[in-house]
Amino acid sequence: MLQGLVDFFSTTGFALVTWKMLVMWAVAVVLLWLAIAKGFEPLLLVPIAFGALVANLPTRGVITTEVKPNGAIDSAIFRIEGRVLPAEHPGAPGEANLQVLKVEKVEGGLYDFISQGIKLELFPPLIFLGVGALTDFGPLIAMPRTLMLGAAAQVGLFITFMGASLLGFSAKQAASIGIIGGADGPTAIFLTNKLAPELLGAVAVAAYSYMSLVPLIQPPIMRLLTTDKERRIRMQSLRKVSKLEKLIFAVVVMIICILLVPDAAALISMLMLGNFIRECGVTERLVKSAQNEIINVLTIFLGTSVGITMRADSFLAAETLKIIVLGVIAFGFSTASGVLVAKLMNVLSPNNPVNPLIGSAGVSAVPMAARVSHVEGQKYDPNNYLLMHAMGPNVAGVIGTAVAAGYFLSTLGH
Amino acid sequence: MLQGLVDFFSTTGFALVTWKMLVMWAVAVVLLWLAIAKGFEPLLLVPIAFGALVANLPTRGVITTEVKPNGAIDSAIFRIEGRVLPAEHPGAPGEANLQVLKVEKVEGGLYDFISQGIKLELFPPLIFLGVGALTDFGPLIAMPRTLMLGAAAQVGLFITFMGASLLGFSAKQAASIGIIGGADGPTAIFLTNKLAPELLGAVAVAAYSYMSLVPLIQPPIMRLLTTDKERRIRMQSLRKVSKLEKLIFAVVVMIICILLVPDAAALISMLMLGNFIRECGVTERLVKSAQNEIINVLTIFLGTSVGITMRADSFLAAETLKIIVLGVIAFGFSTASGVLVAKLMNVLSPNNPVNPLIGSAGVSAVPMAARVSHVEGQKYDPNNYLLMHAMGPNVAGVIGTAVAAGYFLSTLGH
Amino acid sequence: MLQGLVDFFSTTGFALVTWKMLVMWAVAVVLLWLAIAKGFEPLLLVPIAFGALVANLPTRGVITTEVKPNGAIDSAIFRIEGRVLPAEHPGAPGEANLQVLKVEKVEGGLYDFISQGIKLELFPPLIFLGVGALTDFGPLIAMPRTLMLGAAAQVGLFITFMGASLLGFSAKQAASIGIIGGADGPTAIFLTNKLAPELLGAVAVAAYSYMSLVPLIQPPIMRLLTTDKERRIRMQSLRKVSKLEKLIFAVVVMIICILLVPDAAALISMLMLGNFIRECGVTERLVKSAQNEIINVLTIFLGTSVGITMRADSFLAAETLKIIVLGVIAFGFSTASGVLVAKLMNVLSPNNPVNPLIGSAGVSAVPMAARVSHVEGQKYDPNNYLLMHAMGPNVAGVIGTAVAAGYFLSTLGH
Amino acid sequence: MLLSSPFFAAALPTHPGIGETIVFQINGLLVVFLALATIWGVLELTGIYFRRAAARAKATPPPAVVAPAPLPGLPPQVVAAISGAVCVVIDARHRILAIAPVTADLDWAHEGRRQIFASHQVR
Amino acid sequence: MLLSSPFFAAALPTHPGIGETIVFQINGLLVVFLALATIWGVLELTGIYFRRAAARAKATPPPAVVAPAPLPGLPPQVVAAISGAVCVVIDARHRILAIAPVTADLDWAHEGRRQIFASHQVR
Amino acid sequence: MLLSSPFFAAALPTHPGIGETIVFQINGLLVVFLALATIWGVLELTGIYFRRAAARAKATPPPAVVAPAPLPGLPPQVVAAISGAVCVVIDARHRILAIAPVTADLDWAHEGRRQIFASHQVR
Ligand code: NA
Ligand code: NA
Ligand code: NA
Repeated sequence: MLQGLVDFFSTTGFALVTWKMLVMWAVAVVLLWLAIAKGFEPLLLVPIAFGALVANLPTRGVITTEVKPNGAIDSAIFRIEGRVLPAEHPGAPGEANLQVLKVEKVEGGLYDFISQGIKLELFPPLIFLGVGALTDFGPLIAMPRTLMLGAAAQVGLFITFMGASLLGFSAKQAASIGIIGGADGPTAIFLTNKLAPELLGAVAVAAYSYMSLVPLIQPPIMRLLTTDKERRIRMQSLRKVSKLEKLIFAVVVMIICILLVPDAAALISMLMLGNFIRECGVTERLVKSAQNEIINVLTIFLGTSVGITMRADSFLAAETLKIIVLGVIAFGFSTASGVLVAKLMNVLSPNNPVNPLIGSAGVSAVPMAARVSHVEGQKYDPNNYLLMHAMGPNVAGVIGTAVAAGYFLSTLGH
Repeated sequence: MLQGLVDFFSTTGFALVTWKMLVMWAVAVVLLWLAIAKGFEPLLLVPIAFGALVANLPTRGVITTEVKPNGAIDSAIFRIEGRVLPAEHPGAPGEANLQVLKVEKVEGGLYDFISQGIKLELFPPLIFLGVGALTDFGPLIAMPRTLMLGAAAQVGLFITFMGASLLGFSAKQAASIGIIGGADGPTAIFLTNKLAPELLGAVAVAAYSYMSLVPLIQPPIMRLLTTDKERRIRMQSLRKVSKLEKLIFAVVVMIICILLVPDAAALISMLMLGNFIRECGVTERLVKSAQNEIINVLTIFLGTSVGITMRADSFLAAETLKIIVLGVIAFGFSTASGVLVAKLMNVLSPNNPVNPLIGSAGVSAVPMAARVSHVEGQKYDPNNYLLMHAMGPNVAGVIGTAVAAGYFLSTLGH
Repeated sequence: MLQGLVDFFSTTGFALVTWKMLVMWAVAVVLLWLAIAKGFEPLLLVPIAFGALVANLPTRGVITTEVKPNGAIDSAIFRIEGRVLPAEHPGAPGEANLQVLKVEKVEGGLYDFISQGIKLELFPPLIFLGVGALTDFGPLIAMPRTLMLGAAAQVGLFITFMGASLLGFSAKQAASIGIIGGADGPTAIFLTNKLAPELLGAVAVAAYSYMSLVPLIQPPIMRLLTTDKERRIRMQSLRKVSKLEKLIFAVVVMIICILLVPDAAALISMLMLGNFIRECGVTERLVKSAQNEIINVLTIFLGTSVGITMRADSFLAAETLKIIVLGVIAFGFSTASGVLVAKLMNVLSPNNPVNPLIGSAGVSAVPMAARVSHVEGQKYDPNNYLLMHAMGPNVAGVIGTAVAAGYFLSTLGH
Repeated sequence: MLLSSPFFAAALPTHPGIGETIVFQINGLLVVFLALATIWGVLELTGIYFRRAAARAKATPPPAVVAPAPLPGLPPQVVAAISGAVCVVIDARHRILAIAPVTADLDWAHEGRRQIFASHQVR
Repeated sequence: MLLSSPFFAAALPTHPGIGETIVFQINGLLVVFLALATIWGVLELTGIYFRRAAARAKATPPPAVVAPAPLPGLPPQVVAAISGAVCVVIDARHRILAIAPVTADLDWAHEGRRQIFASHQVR
Repeated sequence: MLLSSPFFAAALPTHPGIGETIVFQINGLLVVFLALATIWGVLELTGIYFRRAAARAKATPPPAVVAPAPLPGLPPQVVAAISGAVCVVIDARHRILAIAPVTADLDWAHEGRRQIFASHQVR
C-alpha cells in the first residue's frame, strides 16, 4: 500500500517547483490583473498570462523544452517514429538521396504542436488577414500625406535598435526589441520568432502592455512638442473615398511593399487580402470569417503559445527589464517623431496645415492611438473632430512597421 | 471494350465486403437510431456512427491501416517522401546525427491526417477548452463539500478497473474501461488513446451511450440507497459567488491538479483556461469562439475519427461485449458511491444536511446527471429545487475524472 | 552609408520581375474584375486572383518552388531539421528500419504549409462536408429518374477527355481537363491535384469561370435542342419527402458509390456526412459549423492556394488556352447531353413527360443551373415553375461528377 | 481500409490512341450510369414504401386541432403581438395552443433553470 | 516543461494479481480524494473571506437608486417601447437613468464615431 | 517564389559598432520612408483621377428621386412600422420606392424560391 503511494508521489510535480517559478506565478497574476481590472489588451494578455502560468508548472505532455549545447533553450520539440522504406525506383537519376519515411507514430505535448503556429510563422500573417478585414484605409487614401506620419512613427524602432545594441544585445535581438515601438503585436511576434526567439515572451508582453498604455504615454509627449495654436488647427473634412479606390489601394500597396521588402511578403499580402475581401463587397461570407472565426481562434492559440515560452529561467533575467525600459523609449520616440514630422509638414506646405496631434497616431495600436489624438484635440477645441484624420497615420503605421520588419529580416534574417 | 470494364471491376470494392462488415453496418444504423430517435448524445454518436460506416466500407484514400507483427492494428499511417540533405555545418560539435529532410511529398488518406487530432492528443484538451467555457463552477464554489461527491463518483472507475483485469484485460486496458464510469467523453478518449488505442471505438461508444442512459440507470440506484425522509431534505439556497472567486477557483484548481497529477496537465489547463476566459468578462470574443467554433468543428472530427477506428475485425470481438457490460457496472458503482458518500456526510456533519439524491450527480455528463437528481427530488417534494445544488458534484466530477485519468497515466502511461 | 543601401537594394525584388509576371498581374486584375463587376463566383475567383498576384511577385517566406530534373515544377516544399535517434529497442524483430527523428526545426513559407491542404487532398472533401450540409436532395428523391439527367451531364467530361488527348495532353491531363465539365470546384481540384497538379491553376479558373457563365452558355444550347411544345411541358408537383427518406438516401448513396468507385470515397463520404447531419435534425450545432465556419475558412485557403500555383512560366502557356477552349466544349456537351437524355426519357416513357429544359441542370453549379432552367421555362409559360424539378438533376450532377472522378482515379490514378 | 488496388492491367498508356480513348470513354460513361442507375433503383423501392405510408397517413386525418379559444377580453392586436413575440423567441416551427395570464411568480426562475438544462449537450 | 518522470519502480505488471489491483485501486482513490480535498480546503478559506466581504457589502446599502422621473407628457407605452428598444440594442445588463428628447443634431455622427472606437480590439 | 537572396555582403556583425548601427538605422528609415513615399505618390495620382470623377458626378445631379407618394389612406405610423420591419429584414443599405397592398397570393412561394436561389454560392 505505502510503497505504491510513495512511488506515486515520486511522479508528482511538487519537488520540481522552484522559487523562480513562484515568482513567475506572481508575474502571471499581475498580468491577469492588468488585463482584467485595467483593461490592458485583455484579448491578448489573458491567454499570454495563462500560458505563462502553465509554462511554470511541472506539466507532462504539454511542452517539451531542451537546453542546446550553446545554452539556448529550444521548445516545442516533437518526435516522428517511422520506418525508412527503400525509394520506389532507387536507380533513377536524381533519386540518390530520396527517402520515404512511413510515419507510424508522432509524439509530442499539446503545445509542442500548437506552438508550431508561431515557430512556422503561420499565426501572425493569418491574424493580419483578420486585421486587414477589420481596417478601413479610407481616411489614409483621402489624405495620402499622412503616410509620412506613419513612416515617421517608425523612427522610434531604429533609435531603440541603437539603444538595445548599446546595452549589449546582439543586432538580431536589438531589432526584435526595436519593433516593440511599432505597436503591432503580430509583426513583433513575426520578427522576434525569426531573429531572437528567446526574447519572444518579453517582447510580446512589452508590446501589448504599451499598446494599452498609449493613452498614458502619448499625451504628455504630444503636449510637450505642440504649441496651443497648433493644437487648435482644424483640418478640412476628408473627401469620400470610392470602393474602386480602396481596391486599387490594396493591390498597389501589396505590389510596392513586396517589391521593396520581399521578406515582409507574408504579412503584407495577408493584410491586403483581408482588406480587399472587406472592400470588394461580394465576399461577405469570407469577410465575416476573417473578422471573427479566424482572428478569435488564432488569438487564443497565439497568446497561450507566447505565454508558454515565458519559463522562469529565461524570462526572469536582466534582459527582460532592459526590454521593458527600451520598449517605453521606443514608444516615446515613435510618438515624438510622428508629431515632429507633422510640424515639419506644416513648415513645408503651410497652405493646408496638419494638426500635429494626429502625428502621434502613427504608432498603430489601431484605433486607440487615433482616439488619443481625437480626445487630446477636443481638450483645446471641443468642436474639433480629429478622429478620422488621425485614422490616416494610424493605419499607415501598420504598413510602416511591416516594412521596417521586412528591412530587419532582409538585412539580419538570412 | 469488355476487357476495360472487367479491369475496372477489379478496382471496385464489391469483392472486399465481408459479412462482418455488414454486421458493422447494422451496428452503425442502430447507433444512428439511438442518436436520432432516442436522443442518445446525438452530437457525438451521429459522427461516430458515420465514421464506423466508412471504416467498414472498401474505401481508398480515406484511412490506412496496417497489422503489426504482434497482431495489433495500427491506423492513420502516412508517408513523407523527401531528400536527405547534408547538415549545413556537419563538422560542428553536437551536429553528429543532425539530418535535414527536404519534404517533397506527403501521402496519406483524409483520415490518416484528421485522426492525428486524436493520436497526438489534441482534440480532447481543445474540446475541454470549450467545455470549460460552457461550465459554471459557481454552485461548486458555493458548496465546496460537494467536491467529495465528485471524488466519490470516481469509485466506479477503480472498481471496474478490478473487474476488467479479472476478465483478463491488461492493466492499461482495464484503466481505459474503468474511465467510462467518469462519464466524460474527452477524458475517456484522451486516456484510451494513450493506454489502449485498440479499444478506442468500444470505450467511446460505451461512454457516450451510458451518458444518455443516465436518466434510466441512476434513478433506481438512487431510490434503492435513500430513505423517503432523506429524499425530502431541503438544502439552504446557495450564496451568490462573485466573479473574483470564480477566477481564483480556476487558477487554484489548475495549480493543485497539475502539481498532483502532472500527466493530466493538458486536460486540466485547457478546462480552466476555457472557464477563466468565460468568467473574466473581458474576453467576450474568445469565449464565443471556444463555446461554438472550436467545440463544434472538433466534435465533427473527433466523432468521425473515433468511428473510423471501429473496424469489423477489432470491434466485433468478445472484448466489446465485456466493455459494454463493464461500462454499466462502472456507471452503477459511480452513482451508488456518490449517493453513499452523501449519506456519510450527513452522518459526519448532521447540522447542515445534504440531500443524498445530489450525490449521483458526481457522475459528470454535465448537466444531465444534475437534472436527474433535480427531477428525482421533485417526485417527493415538488417545491424542492435541487438542480443548482446537484450542479456542484456534477462539475466536481469533471475534475475528479481528469485527476483519475492523471493517476492512471502517471502509473501506467510511461 | 551608400554601401549599406546598395546592399539593401540587392535584396529587393525589382530585378526579379519579368514581363511574363506583368502579364500575370493583368490576368489577376481581369479575374478580379470578372468576380467583382460581373459576379463570376466571387467567393472563389477573388482569393484565386489574389493568390495569382502573390505567385507572380518576388516574395520570400511565402512559397518555395523547385524545378525537378524532368522540367516539372514542384511547389509547397518545406524542410524538417532534426536528430536521428537510435530506435529504442533496435534488436527487436521488425524494428530493422525503424527510425526516430527528433524534430527541432521545421522551415517553410506561409503557403508551403497552407497549400498542404490541397496537396494532401484535405480541402476538397472538407468543403464537400459544407456543400452537403447546404444541399437539399429532396427534389431528387421525389423524382429519382432525374438521376439519369445527372449521369447524362457527365457525357461532356468524357468527350472533352478525347478532345484533350487529341490535342496532345497525356491521359492524366485529359482527365483533369474533362472534369471541368462537371462544374464542381472541389471535385475538379481533388482530381487535378492527384493526376495533373501542373494544370491546377488553369483547370480551377476555367471551372469556376464557366460555372458563372452557365446563364450565358446554356440557354442557346437548350433552345437549339428543344421544340416550343417541349419547353411548355408542365410537370406534376413533387411529393413531400420525409426526413427518414432523406437519411436513408444519404447512407444508400454513400454505400453504393464507395463500393463502385472506392477512389471517390473521401468526397462522397464527406458530402453525405454533411447532408446527414443537415437532415437528421438533432445535430444543429454541427450543421451550423459545416455550413459556415468550415466552408468559409477553407474557401479562403483553397482559393489562395490554387492561385499561388498560377506562376507566369507555367500558366502563360499554350496549354492554358487549350484548357479554356476545351472547358467551354465540356460545358456545352454536358448541357446538350443533359437535354437530349431528357428528350430520350420522354420517348421511352411518354405518360409522365419531363420538360427537357431541366436536363441542362445536370451540370451541377448548384443552384444556378437549376435557376437557368426555371427562368428559361418561364419565358415560354410564366406560370410553369420548373425550379424544384430542375434541382433534381442539379444535385444528381454533383454525385455524377464525383463518380466520374472516382473512375478516372481508379483507372489512371495508381 | 486501404485497398491494395490490383495493378490495373490494361491501364491507359500516357498517350492512348483514338481507339483506346473511345473505349475508355464509353466505359467511364457506363460506370457513371451504372452507379446512378443503382441509386435510382433503390430510390424507386424506398419511394414505393414511403408513398404508401404517406397515402395511409392522409387516409387517417390528423387529430382535429381545436382553435385556441382566445382569452375573453383580450384585444386581437395583443394576441397578434404576443404570437409575434413567441415567433421571434422560438426560432423553430411551433403552434400556439393557449394564452393564459401569468399566475405563479416563479417564471423567471424556471427560465433560469431552462437555460442551465439546455446549457450544453457537448461533452 | 517536460518532467523526465522517474521510472515508476513498482509499476503494475501487464496482468497484475488481485492483491496488486486492490492496492492500486485504493491508491488511485486516495489520490483523487486528496486532490479534491485540497481544493475543498482552499475553497473553504477563500469562501470565508468572500462571505465576510459579502456580509460587509450588505451592511452598507448601495446608493439609493432614484427612479428616473419620466419626462412629463410622455405616455407610459412610449416609455415601454423606448426601454424595449434600448434592451434589444444593448445586449447586456443596463439601467435606464433618463429619457430626454434629442437636441443636438450630431447624434448619428457620434454613433459613427462610436463604431470606429469599438471597431476592433484585436491587434 | 522564393528568392535565393544574395548573401548580404555587408550584413551587420552580431555586435556592430556605433558607426555601423547609425548607418544601419538611417538606411532602415530611408527604406521605410521610400516605401511609404512611393505609395503616397501613387495615391496622389489615383487621387487626382477620382477627385475629378467625383466632381463630374456632382456636376450631373443624380436622377431626381421622386419621394414615394404614400398610398392614400395609409396612416404615417403604419408606413413607419413597415419601413422599420423592412430595415430589420434587409440588413444592408436600401431605399423604399413604393408600398403596395399584397395582391397575388404567391408571395410565400416566391420567398421559398428566393431562399433556394440564395441558398449557397459556395461550390
Ligand atoms: Na505600427
Ligand atoms: Na466525471
Ligand atoms: Na457535376
